[in-house]
Amino acid sequence: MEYFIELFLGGLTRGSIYALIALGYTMVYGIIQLINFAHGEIYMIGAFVAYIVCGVLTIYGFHGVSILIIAGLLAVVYSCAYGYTLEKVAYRPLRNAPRLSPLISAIGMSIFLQNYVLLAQTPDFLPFPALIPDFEFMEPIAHIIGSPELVILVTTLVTMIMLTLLIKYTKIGKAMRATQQDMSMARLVGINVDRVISTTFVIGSALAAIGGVLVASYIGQVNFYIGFLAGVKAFTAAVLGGIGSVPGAVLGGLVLGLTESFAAGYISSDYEDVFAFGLLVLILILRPAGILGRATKQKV
Amino acid sequence: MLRLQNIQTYYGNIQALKDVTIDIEEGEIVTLIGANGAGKTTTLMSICGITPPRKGEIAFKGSRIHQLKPESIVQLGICQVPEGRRIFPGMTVLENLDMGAFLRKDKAAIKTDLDMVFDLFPILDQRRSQLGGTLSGGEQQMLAISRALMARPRLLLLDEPSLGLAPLIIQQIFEIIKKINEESGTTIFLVEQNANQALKLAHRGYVMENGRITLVDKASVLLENDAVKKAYLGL
Amino acid sequence: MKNLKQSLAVSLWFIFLTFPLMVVKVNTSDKIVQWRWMNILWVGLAIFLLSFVWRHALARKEARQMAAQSGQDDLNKPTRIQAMLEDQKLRTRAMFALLIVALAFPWVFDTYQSTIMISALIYVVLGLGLNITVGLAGLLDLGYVAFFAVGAYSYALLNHHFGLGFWTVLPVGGILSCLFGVILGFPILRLRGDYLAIVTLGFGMIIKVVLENWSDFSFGPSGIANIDKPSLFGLKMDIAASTTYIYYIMIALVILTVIVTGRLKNSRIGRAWIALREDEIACVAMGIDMARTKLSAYALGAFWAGMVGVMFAAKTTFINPASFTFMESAIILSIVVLGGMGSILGVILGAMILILMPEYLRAFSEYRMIIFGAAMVLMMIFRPQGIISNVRQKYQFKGLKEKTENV
Amino acid sequence: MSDTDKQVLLEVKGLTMDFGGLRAVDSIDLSVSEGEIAALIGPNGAGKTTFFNCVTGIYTPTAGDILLHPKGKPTRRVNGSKPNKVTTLGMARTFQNIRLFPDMTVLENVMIGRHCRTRTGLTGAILRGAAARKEEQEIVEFSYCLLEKVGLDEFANEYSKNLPYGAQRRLEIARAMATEPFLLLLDEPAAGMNPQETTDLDALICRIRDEEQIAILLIEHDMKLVMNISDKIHVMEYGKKIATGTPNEIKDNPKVIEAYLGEEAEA
Amino acid sequence: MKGFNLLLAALVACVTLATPTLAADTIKLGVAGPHSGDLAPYGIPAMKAAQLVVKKINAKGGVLGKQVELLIQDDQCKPEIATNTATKLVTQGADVVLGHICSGATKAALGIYKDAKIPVMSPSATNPGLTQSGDYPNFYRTIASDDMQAKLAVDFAIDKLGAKKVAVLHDKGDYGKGFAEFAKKFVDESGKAEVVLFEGITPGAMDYSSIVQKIRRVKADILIFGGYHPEASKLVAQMKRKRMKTAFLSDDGVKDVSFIKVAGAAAEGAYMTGPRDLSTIPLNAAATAEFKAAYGEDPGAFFQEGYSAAMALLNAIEKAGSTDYAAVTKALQTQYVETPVGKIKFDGKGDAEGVGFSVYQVKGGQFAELK
Repeated sequence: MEYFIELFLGGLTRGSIYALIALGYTMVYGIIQLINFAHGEIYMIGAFVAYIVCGVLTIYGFHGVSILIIAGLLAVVYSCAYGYTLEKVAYRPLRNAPRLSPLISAIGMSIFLQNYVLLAQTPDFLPFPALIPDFEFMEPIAHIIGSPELVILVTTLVTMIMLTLLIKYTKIGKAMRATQQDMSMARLVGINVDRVISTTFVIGSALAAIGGVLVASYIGQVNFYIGFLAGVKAFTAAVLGGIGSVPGAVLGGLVLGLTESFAAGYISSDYEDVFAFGLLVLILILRPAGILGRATKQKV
Repeated sequence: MLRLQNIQTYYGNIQALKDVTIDIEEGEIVTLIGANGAGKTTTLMSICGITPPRKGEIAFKGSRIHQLKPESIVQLGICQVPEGRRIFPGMTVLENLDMGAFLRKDKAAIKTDLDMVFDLFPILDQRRSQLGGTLSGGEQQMLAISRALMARPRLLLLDEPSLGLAPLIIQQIFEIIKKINEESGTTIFLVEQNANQALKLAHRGYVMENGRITLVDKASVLLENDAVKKAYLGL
Repeated sequence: MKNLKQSLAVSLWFIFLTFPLMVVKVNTSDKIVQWRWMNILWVGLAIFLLSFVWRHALARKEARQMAAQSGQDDLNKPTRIQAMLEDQKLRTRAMFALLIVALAFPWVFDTYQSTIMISALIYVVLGLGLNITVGLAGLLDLGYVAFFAVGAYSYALLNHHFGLGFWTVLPVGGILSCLFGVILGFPILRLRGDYLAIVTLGFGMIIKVVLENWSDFSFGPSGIANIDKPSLFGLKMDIAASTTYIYYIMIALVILTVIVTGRLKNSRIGRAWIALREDEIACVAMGIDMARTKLSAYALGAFWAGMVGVMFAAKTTFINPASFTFMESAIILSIVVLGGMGSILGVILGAMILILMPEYLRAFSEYRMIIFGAAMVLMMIFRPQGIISNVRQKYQFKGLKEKTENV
Repeated sequence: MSDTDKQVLLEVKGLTMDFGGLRAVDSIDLSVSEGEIAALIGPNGAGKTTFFNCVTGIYTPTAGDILLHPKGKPTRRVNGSKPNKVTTLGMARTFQNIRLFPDMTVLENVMIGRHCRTRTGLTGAILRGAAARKEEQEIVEFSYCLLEKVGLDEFANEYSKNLPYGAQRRLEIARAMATEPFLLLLDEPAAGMNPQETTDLDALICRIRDEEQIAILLIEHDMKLVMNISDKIHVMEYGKKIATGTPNEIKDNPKVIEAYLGEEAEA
Repeated sequence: MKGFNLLLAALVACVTLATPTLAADTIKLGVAGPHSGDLAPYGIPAMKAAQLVVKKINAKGGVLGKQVELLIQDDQCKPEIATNTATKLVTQGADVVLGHICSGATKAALGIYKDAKIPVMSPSATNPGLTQSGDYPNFYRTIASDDMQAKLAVDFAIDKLGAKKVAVLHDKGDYGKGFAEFAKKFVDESGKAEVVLFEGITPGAMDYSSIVQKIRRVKADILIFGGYHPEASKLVAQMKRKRMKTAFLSDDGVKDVSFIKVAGAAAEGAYMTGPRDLSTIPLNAAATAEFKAAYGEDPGAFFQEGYSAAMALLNAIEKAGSTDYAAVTKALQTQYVETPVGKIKFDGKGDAEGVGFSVYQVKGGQFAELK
């Protein structure tokens, strides 16, 4: 039973990170039907910026929590800036292009950003400082769930709640929902759709950066390539949950994380990815629009 | 108040509007009638900046607006209730109304307007927190009109408010349109297929055929005009 | 002046954007921070200049689009190259000359050049194969490399276990790949474009994971070595001879692919693929069986990957799962898209450029991938139809001719 | 023209289609006979296109029967059949929002219509044997003939997206005819056409009926066209059929006038 | 037609540009390995080592009175590119080749060198089959093979640490899985311990918490991991998080300063096998100093091995008196040479005699050799 709980919590931790990244995919897709392939790279850039900030601050003698806060904030700021620029440069000129064009552009951007970080920094793995302190009160159950996992779960939960509130109650959140549901009607009530799209990229990027910083400080390393696999998995999660649906992304992330965890724990980690993608295919066969996705009927 | 002068609008390389000229005076109800596919909806979309005209000029209160973005046009006080209602299906009635007031900052006045709208359509008050997509057709139409009213429009554009509604409800909607015009002095430009109803309501009417304006006159005159019947039924 | 200001703002923004990554480099273990201030200058300068070019290019693109919409300029007006291609006489001559160059190549240049050319030709066939699935039928496949792997492993395994020769396995590899195409095609028939993308991507990854883990079957990550090179009546050949031999086989394979895909493109089936890509609903309403058409597109696309996979295994004589990554799929897809979706000549050019350019630009090897990524983005923005856009076959009629002459 | 001496080709009984809670088509009975031009009219949103989509297999209807009676072949019930099946059986259609294949030439668009009447497979296409070449030649000729019939032969090698609007509509008709249907469903064929084009279309539709022996069911808003060519008119409102009859009967039917001009049509 | 001529001219120009210029009479030392891409850190040190050696030898008058010319080729560790690289080196007339770095790329390339009768010496390809299979008579290496490493690791785990239950993990890669499979085989053969877990982990995965839990569940005394340092540091960090006492033992791919840097405190106490400590060998110290003088940083992975291989190859040519394949082969197998990895010569299969492994432990942030 304890083993089950351990796996469950492990899967939950992993799944919540997937969910954070998946939200970026799903929100962008919901509005402009684009798979933002470079989203994983935004996550990586978030982690990298945090690493650099931490490094500089540590060397110049700052300590503890202040580093965590500054690094986290700057990571979010920069990820947002990158997300914003990405949309402006690579996607906006393609707003009315055939569907495949922005996707190829996104794949190109993903390759570009990876290599940009590689060239500007290093191909090596870099040690990411453990920003999250070990809490005293967690010590008795540290073998089941450690402080970082707890922080990840709590942070994700808080982020999700904040995101939900933002989408539900703020002006921009409502504008995002309206744009998603009916873009030209949204323009008719006076919503600046371009701005909404930019905002969506920025919010998605912020979530990815939070995920990036959490993961990097949890596993203690960063590298220019970490975005790729995380991005693919998160995208899988988004599709699994029903791309375009915000609760779907969260659910998809958790389902994927738990599946991987249990599959590795009870069967074998040899085929971890096979289980992940097998589950995806299975669900898509049963529900072609994902778990919470709505099947859209094409107008004839 | 609003003046369309010789506008020509294209979809791709198909010309949908050919030299359309329309004048609307402040406080009026003007209707644009015509058979399906005549170009009525395109006219409204051209006014709102969704499909800007390639040639011609649109002026609102003397200033040109045909090069503005849709959101700026809304800001000027031109609001549209598009064909088919276009309610945001995943948002509640209240949220839909909120979206109507998207550009407004005066919270207190929004609150009063909300009450005004609920006064106008008590049924919406009862359905406040229901999702827009689950409303009936008539309720959706009421919501769509209310949503546009929430922007405190100077000019309200209505595209086929009677579409797909039962006669009794059409009656009700048209009465309310009249009431809006009379009580708040909102200018109304009504695009309709249901010619008799529309002409009875409006002060003046335009008849459109194949992307051109073929008749302009007082509504009461048009109501008696056989040409209108011909435009519809090919009699 | 306005432009100047705008460019200045853009370059300042990019300086801010690239600051942490381009300027700061920390070494946490030795506690050293390296400030590379010069980079600010470079970034600022480069972006400042680029923003002018960017704006100019965007404006030009927009102007052309507007002109095309109002009917003043035909966007589909054939470019000079395209007009040249349509000249029948010129085309035959060009093809003949090209063939001679291709055939003479190994005698003029050294073995290394031939090897490189073989690699490029392999990608030509891969591109042409994927062109069927993506370019013609419009089914986005991000895991195409899986079919390539199927072909390569069929030869490697059949050769290793049963000593089967290259020529025997060449069709077998193609057919096995085809089968995989159908097996993959079935569950995803109902899926829309984007879902298709992720499922095919997943399929590509699954194949790699299986090859890595199922050691009893695939020899795992250590791969299979000493695969026989193609034989020629049992002759023993040295490196140069066998490279030349493989080169000629590849040329033949490319010609075969070009002929077959060219014929398919303008056949009943090819038309059905294109119709499916253009409008799925109209396509089925015209009596075309969607499932069958989609499956045939998958299977045929996979077929070429399988064939050329066999070739690949025979050429390298060693394969392991590391050769079949997502990156390969992305490169093949880029070949198709950059070359021009649906256009055979475009895909050939695309493959040549994408594969040969990095080989000959060794000096830029570090920057190869970043240029590659940027090129993909720029190409999509400024020339989405690819280097050579697809041109449909024209038919001649006696009646038509008379009429047009009268006009 | 009485219905008794003509064979019924399409018979629809009690067709109903629900979308969520909305009943878009409500127990419609309708039949089209050999040699008939029938029109389906009604105000916007009455459910006409939905009716077409149900009949041609794009939607699966909630209830009712759709029966096809091809000449000399057994009757087929086609509820929920795939669209390609329906077309193969001999009922082809056009679309309200033109759905051509924009990046194919005009001729090729028509050639697509031949797909279900030809057999060349992969091997045939690759080897281009005598049989395949012959069939291909036949496809080209047949398609070209059709283009001549609709007056588009001079555009044969143009991309279909470059055609003017009216020509695109005619091309859609030619494409549908290439499937050799016995019944052609036209969804607003005159929409967006100018008066001259509409007159030409008028003649074209009659020609199709008379020369090709194809029955026609059309949805149309242009009343002049409808009144001119239809043998029988069916009127729909709110998903229900409110009237059936000859153009003259329909013209004077108060229910129809009310549906179109609004309730109190005393004018 | 003009356009076509242009096209043709461009094509020809393109190709001629790339054709190598024929060099003067020199001894040509080919160097192949990953010099770009994510595996470049494993290839560049050996390349730099070759450059240093050649510079030194050329300064002293070269080999057999001829200058040594370097032919450097990037193979990105990919088999298909490695074959191209090998062909290029062969056509450029390389006399001997230092490379390749990855076992897979090496295997793919060796056939080409074999046919061209060129001796190849790798500083890093540790796959046992390369020498033991007998398929590649022209192959040599200055590093010991994986099975030796695995044997040493397993013996250490069982005899020194007294492990009874062994968990074996690998990264599904060529190198890691090879090492892990040998380790499993040797544990099974020893009869003193059992393998309780044998699995592959996905490199680059977000975390390894499930597999770490699994190790705890099977109550393994020791975890033997085959793979590279990024995954190893994740594993040790997560094991520490879970407050596990399971010992960690890994291979040469983990014995990299990056492991200590990245894993930090979690690395403390971890064991790994690696080439014997070379710091006492004067030549090694000299080579390292040379590198530091030239590049201002510590040399990376396989620098010593690369340096040694370059020395061994050039020494063999000198001793053989020509670049003739048979003579060089003979020289390699009979003549000892002093190198940074010790005094070595090569056995009939191509493995270096005198190169061995030791077990190290991370102590106080340093690798300490356990005697």
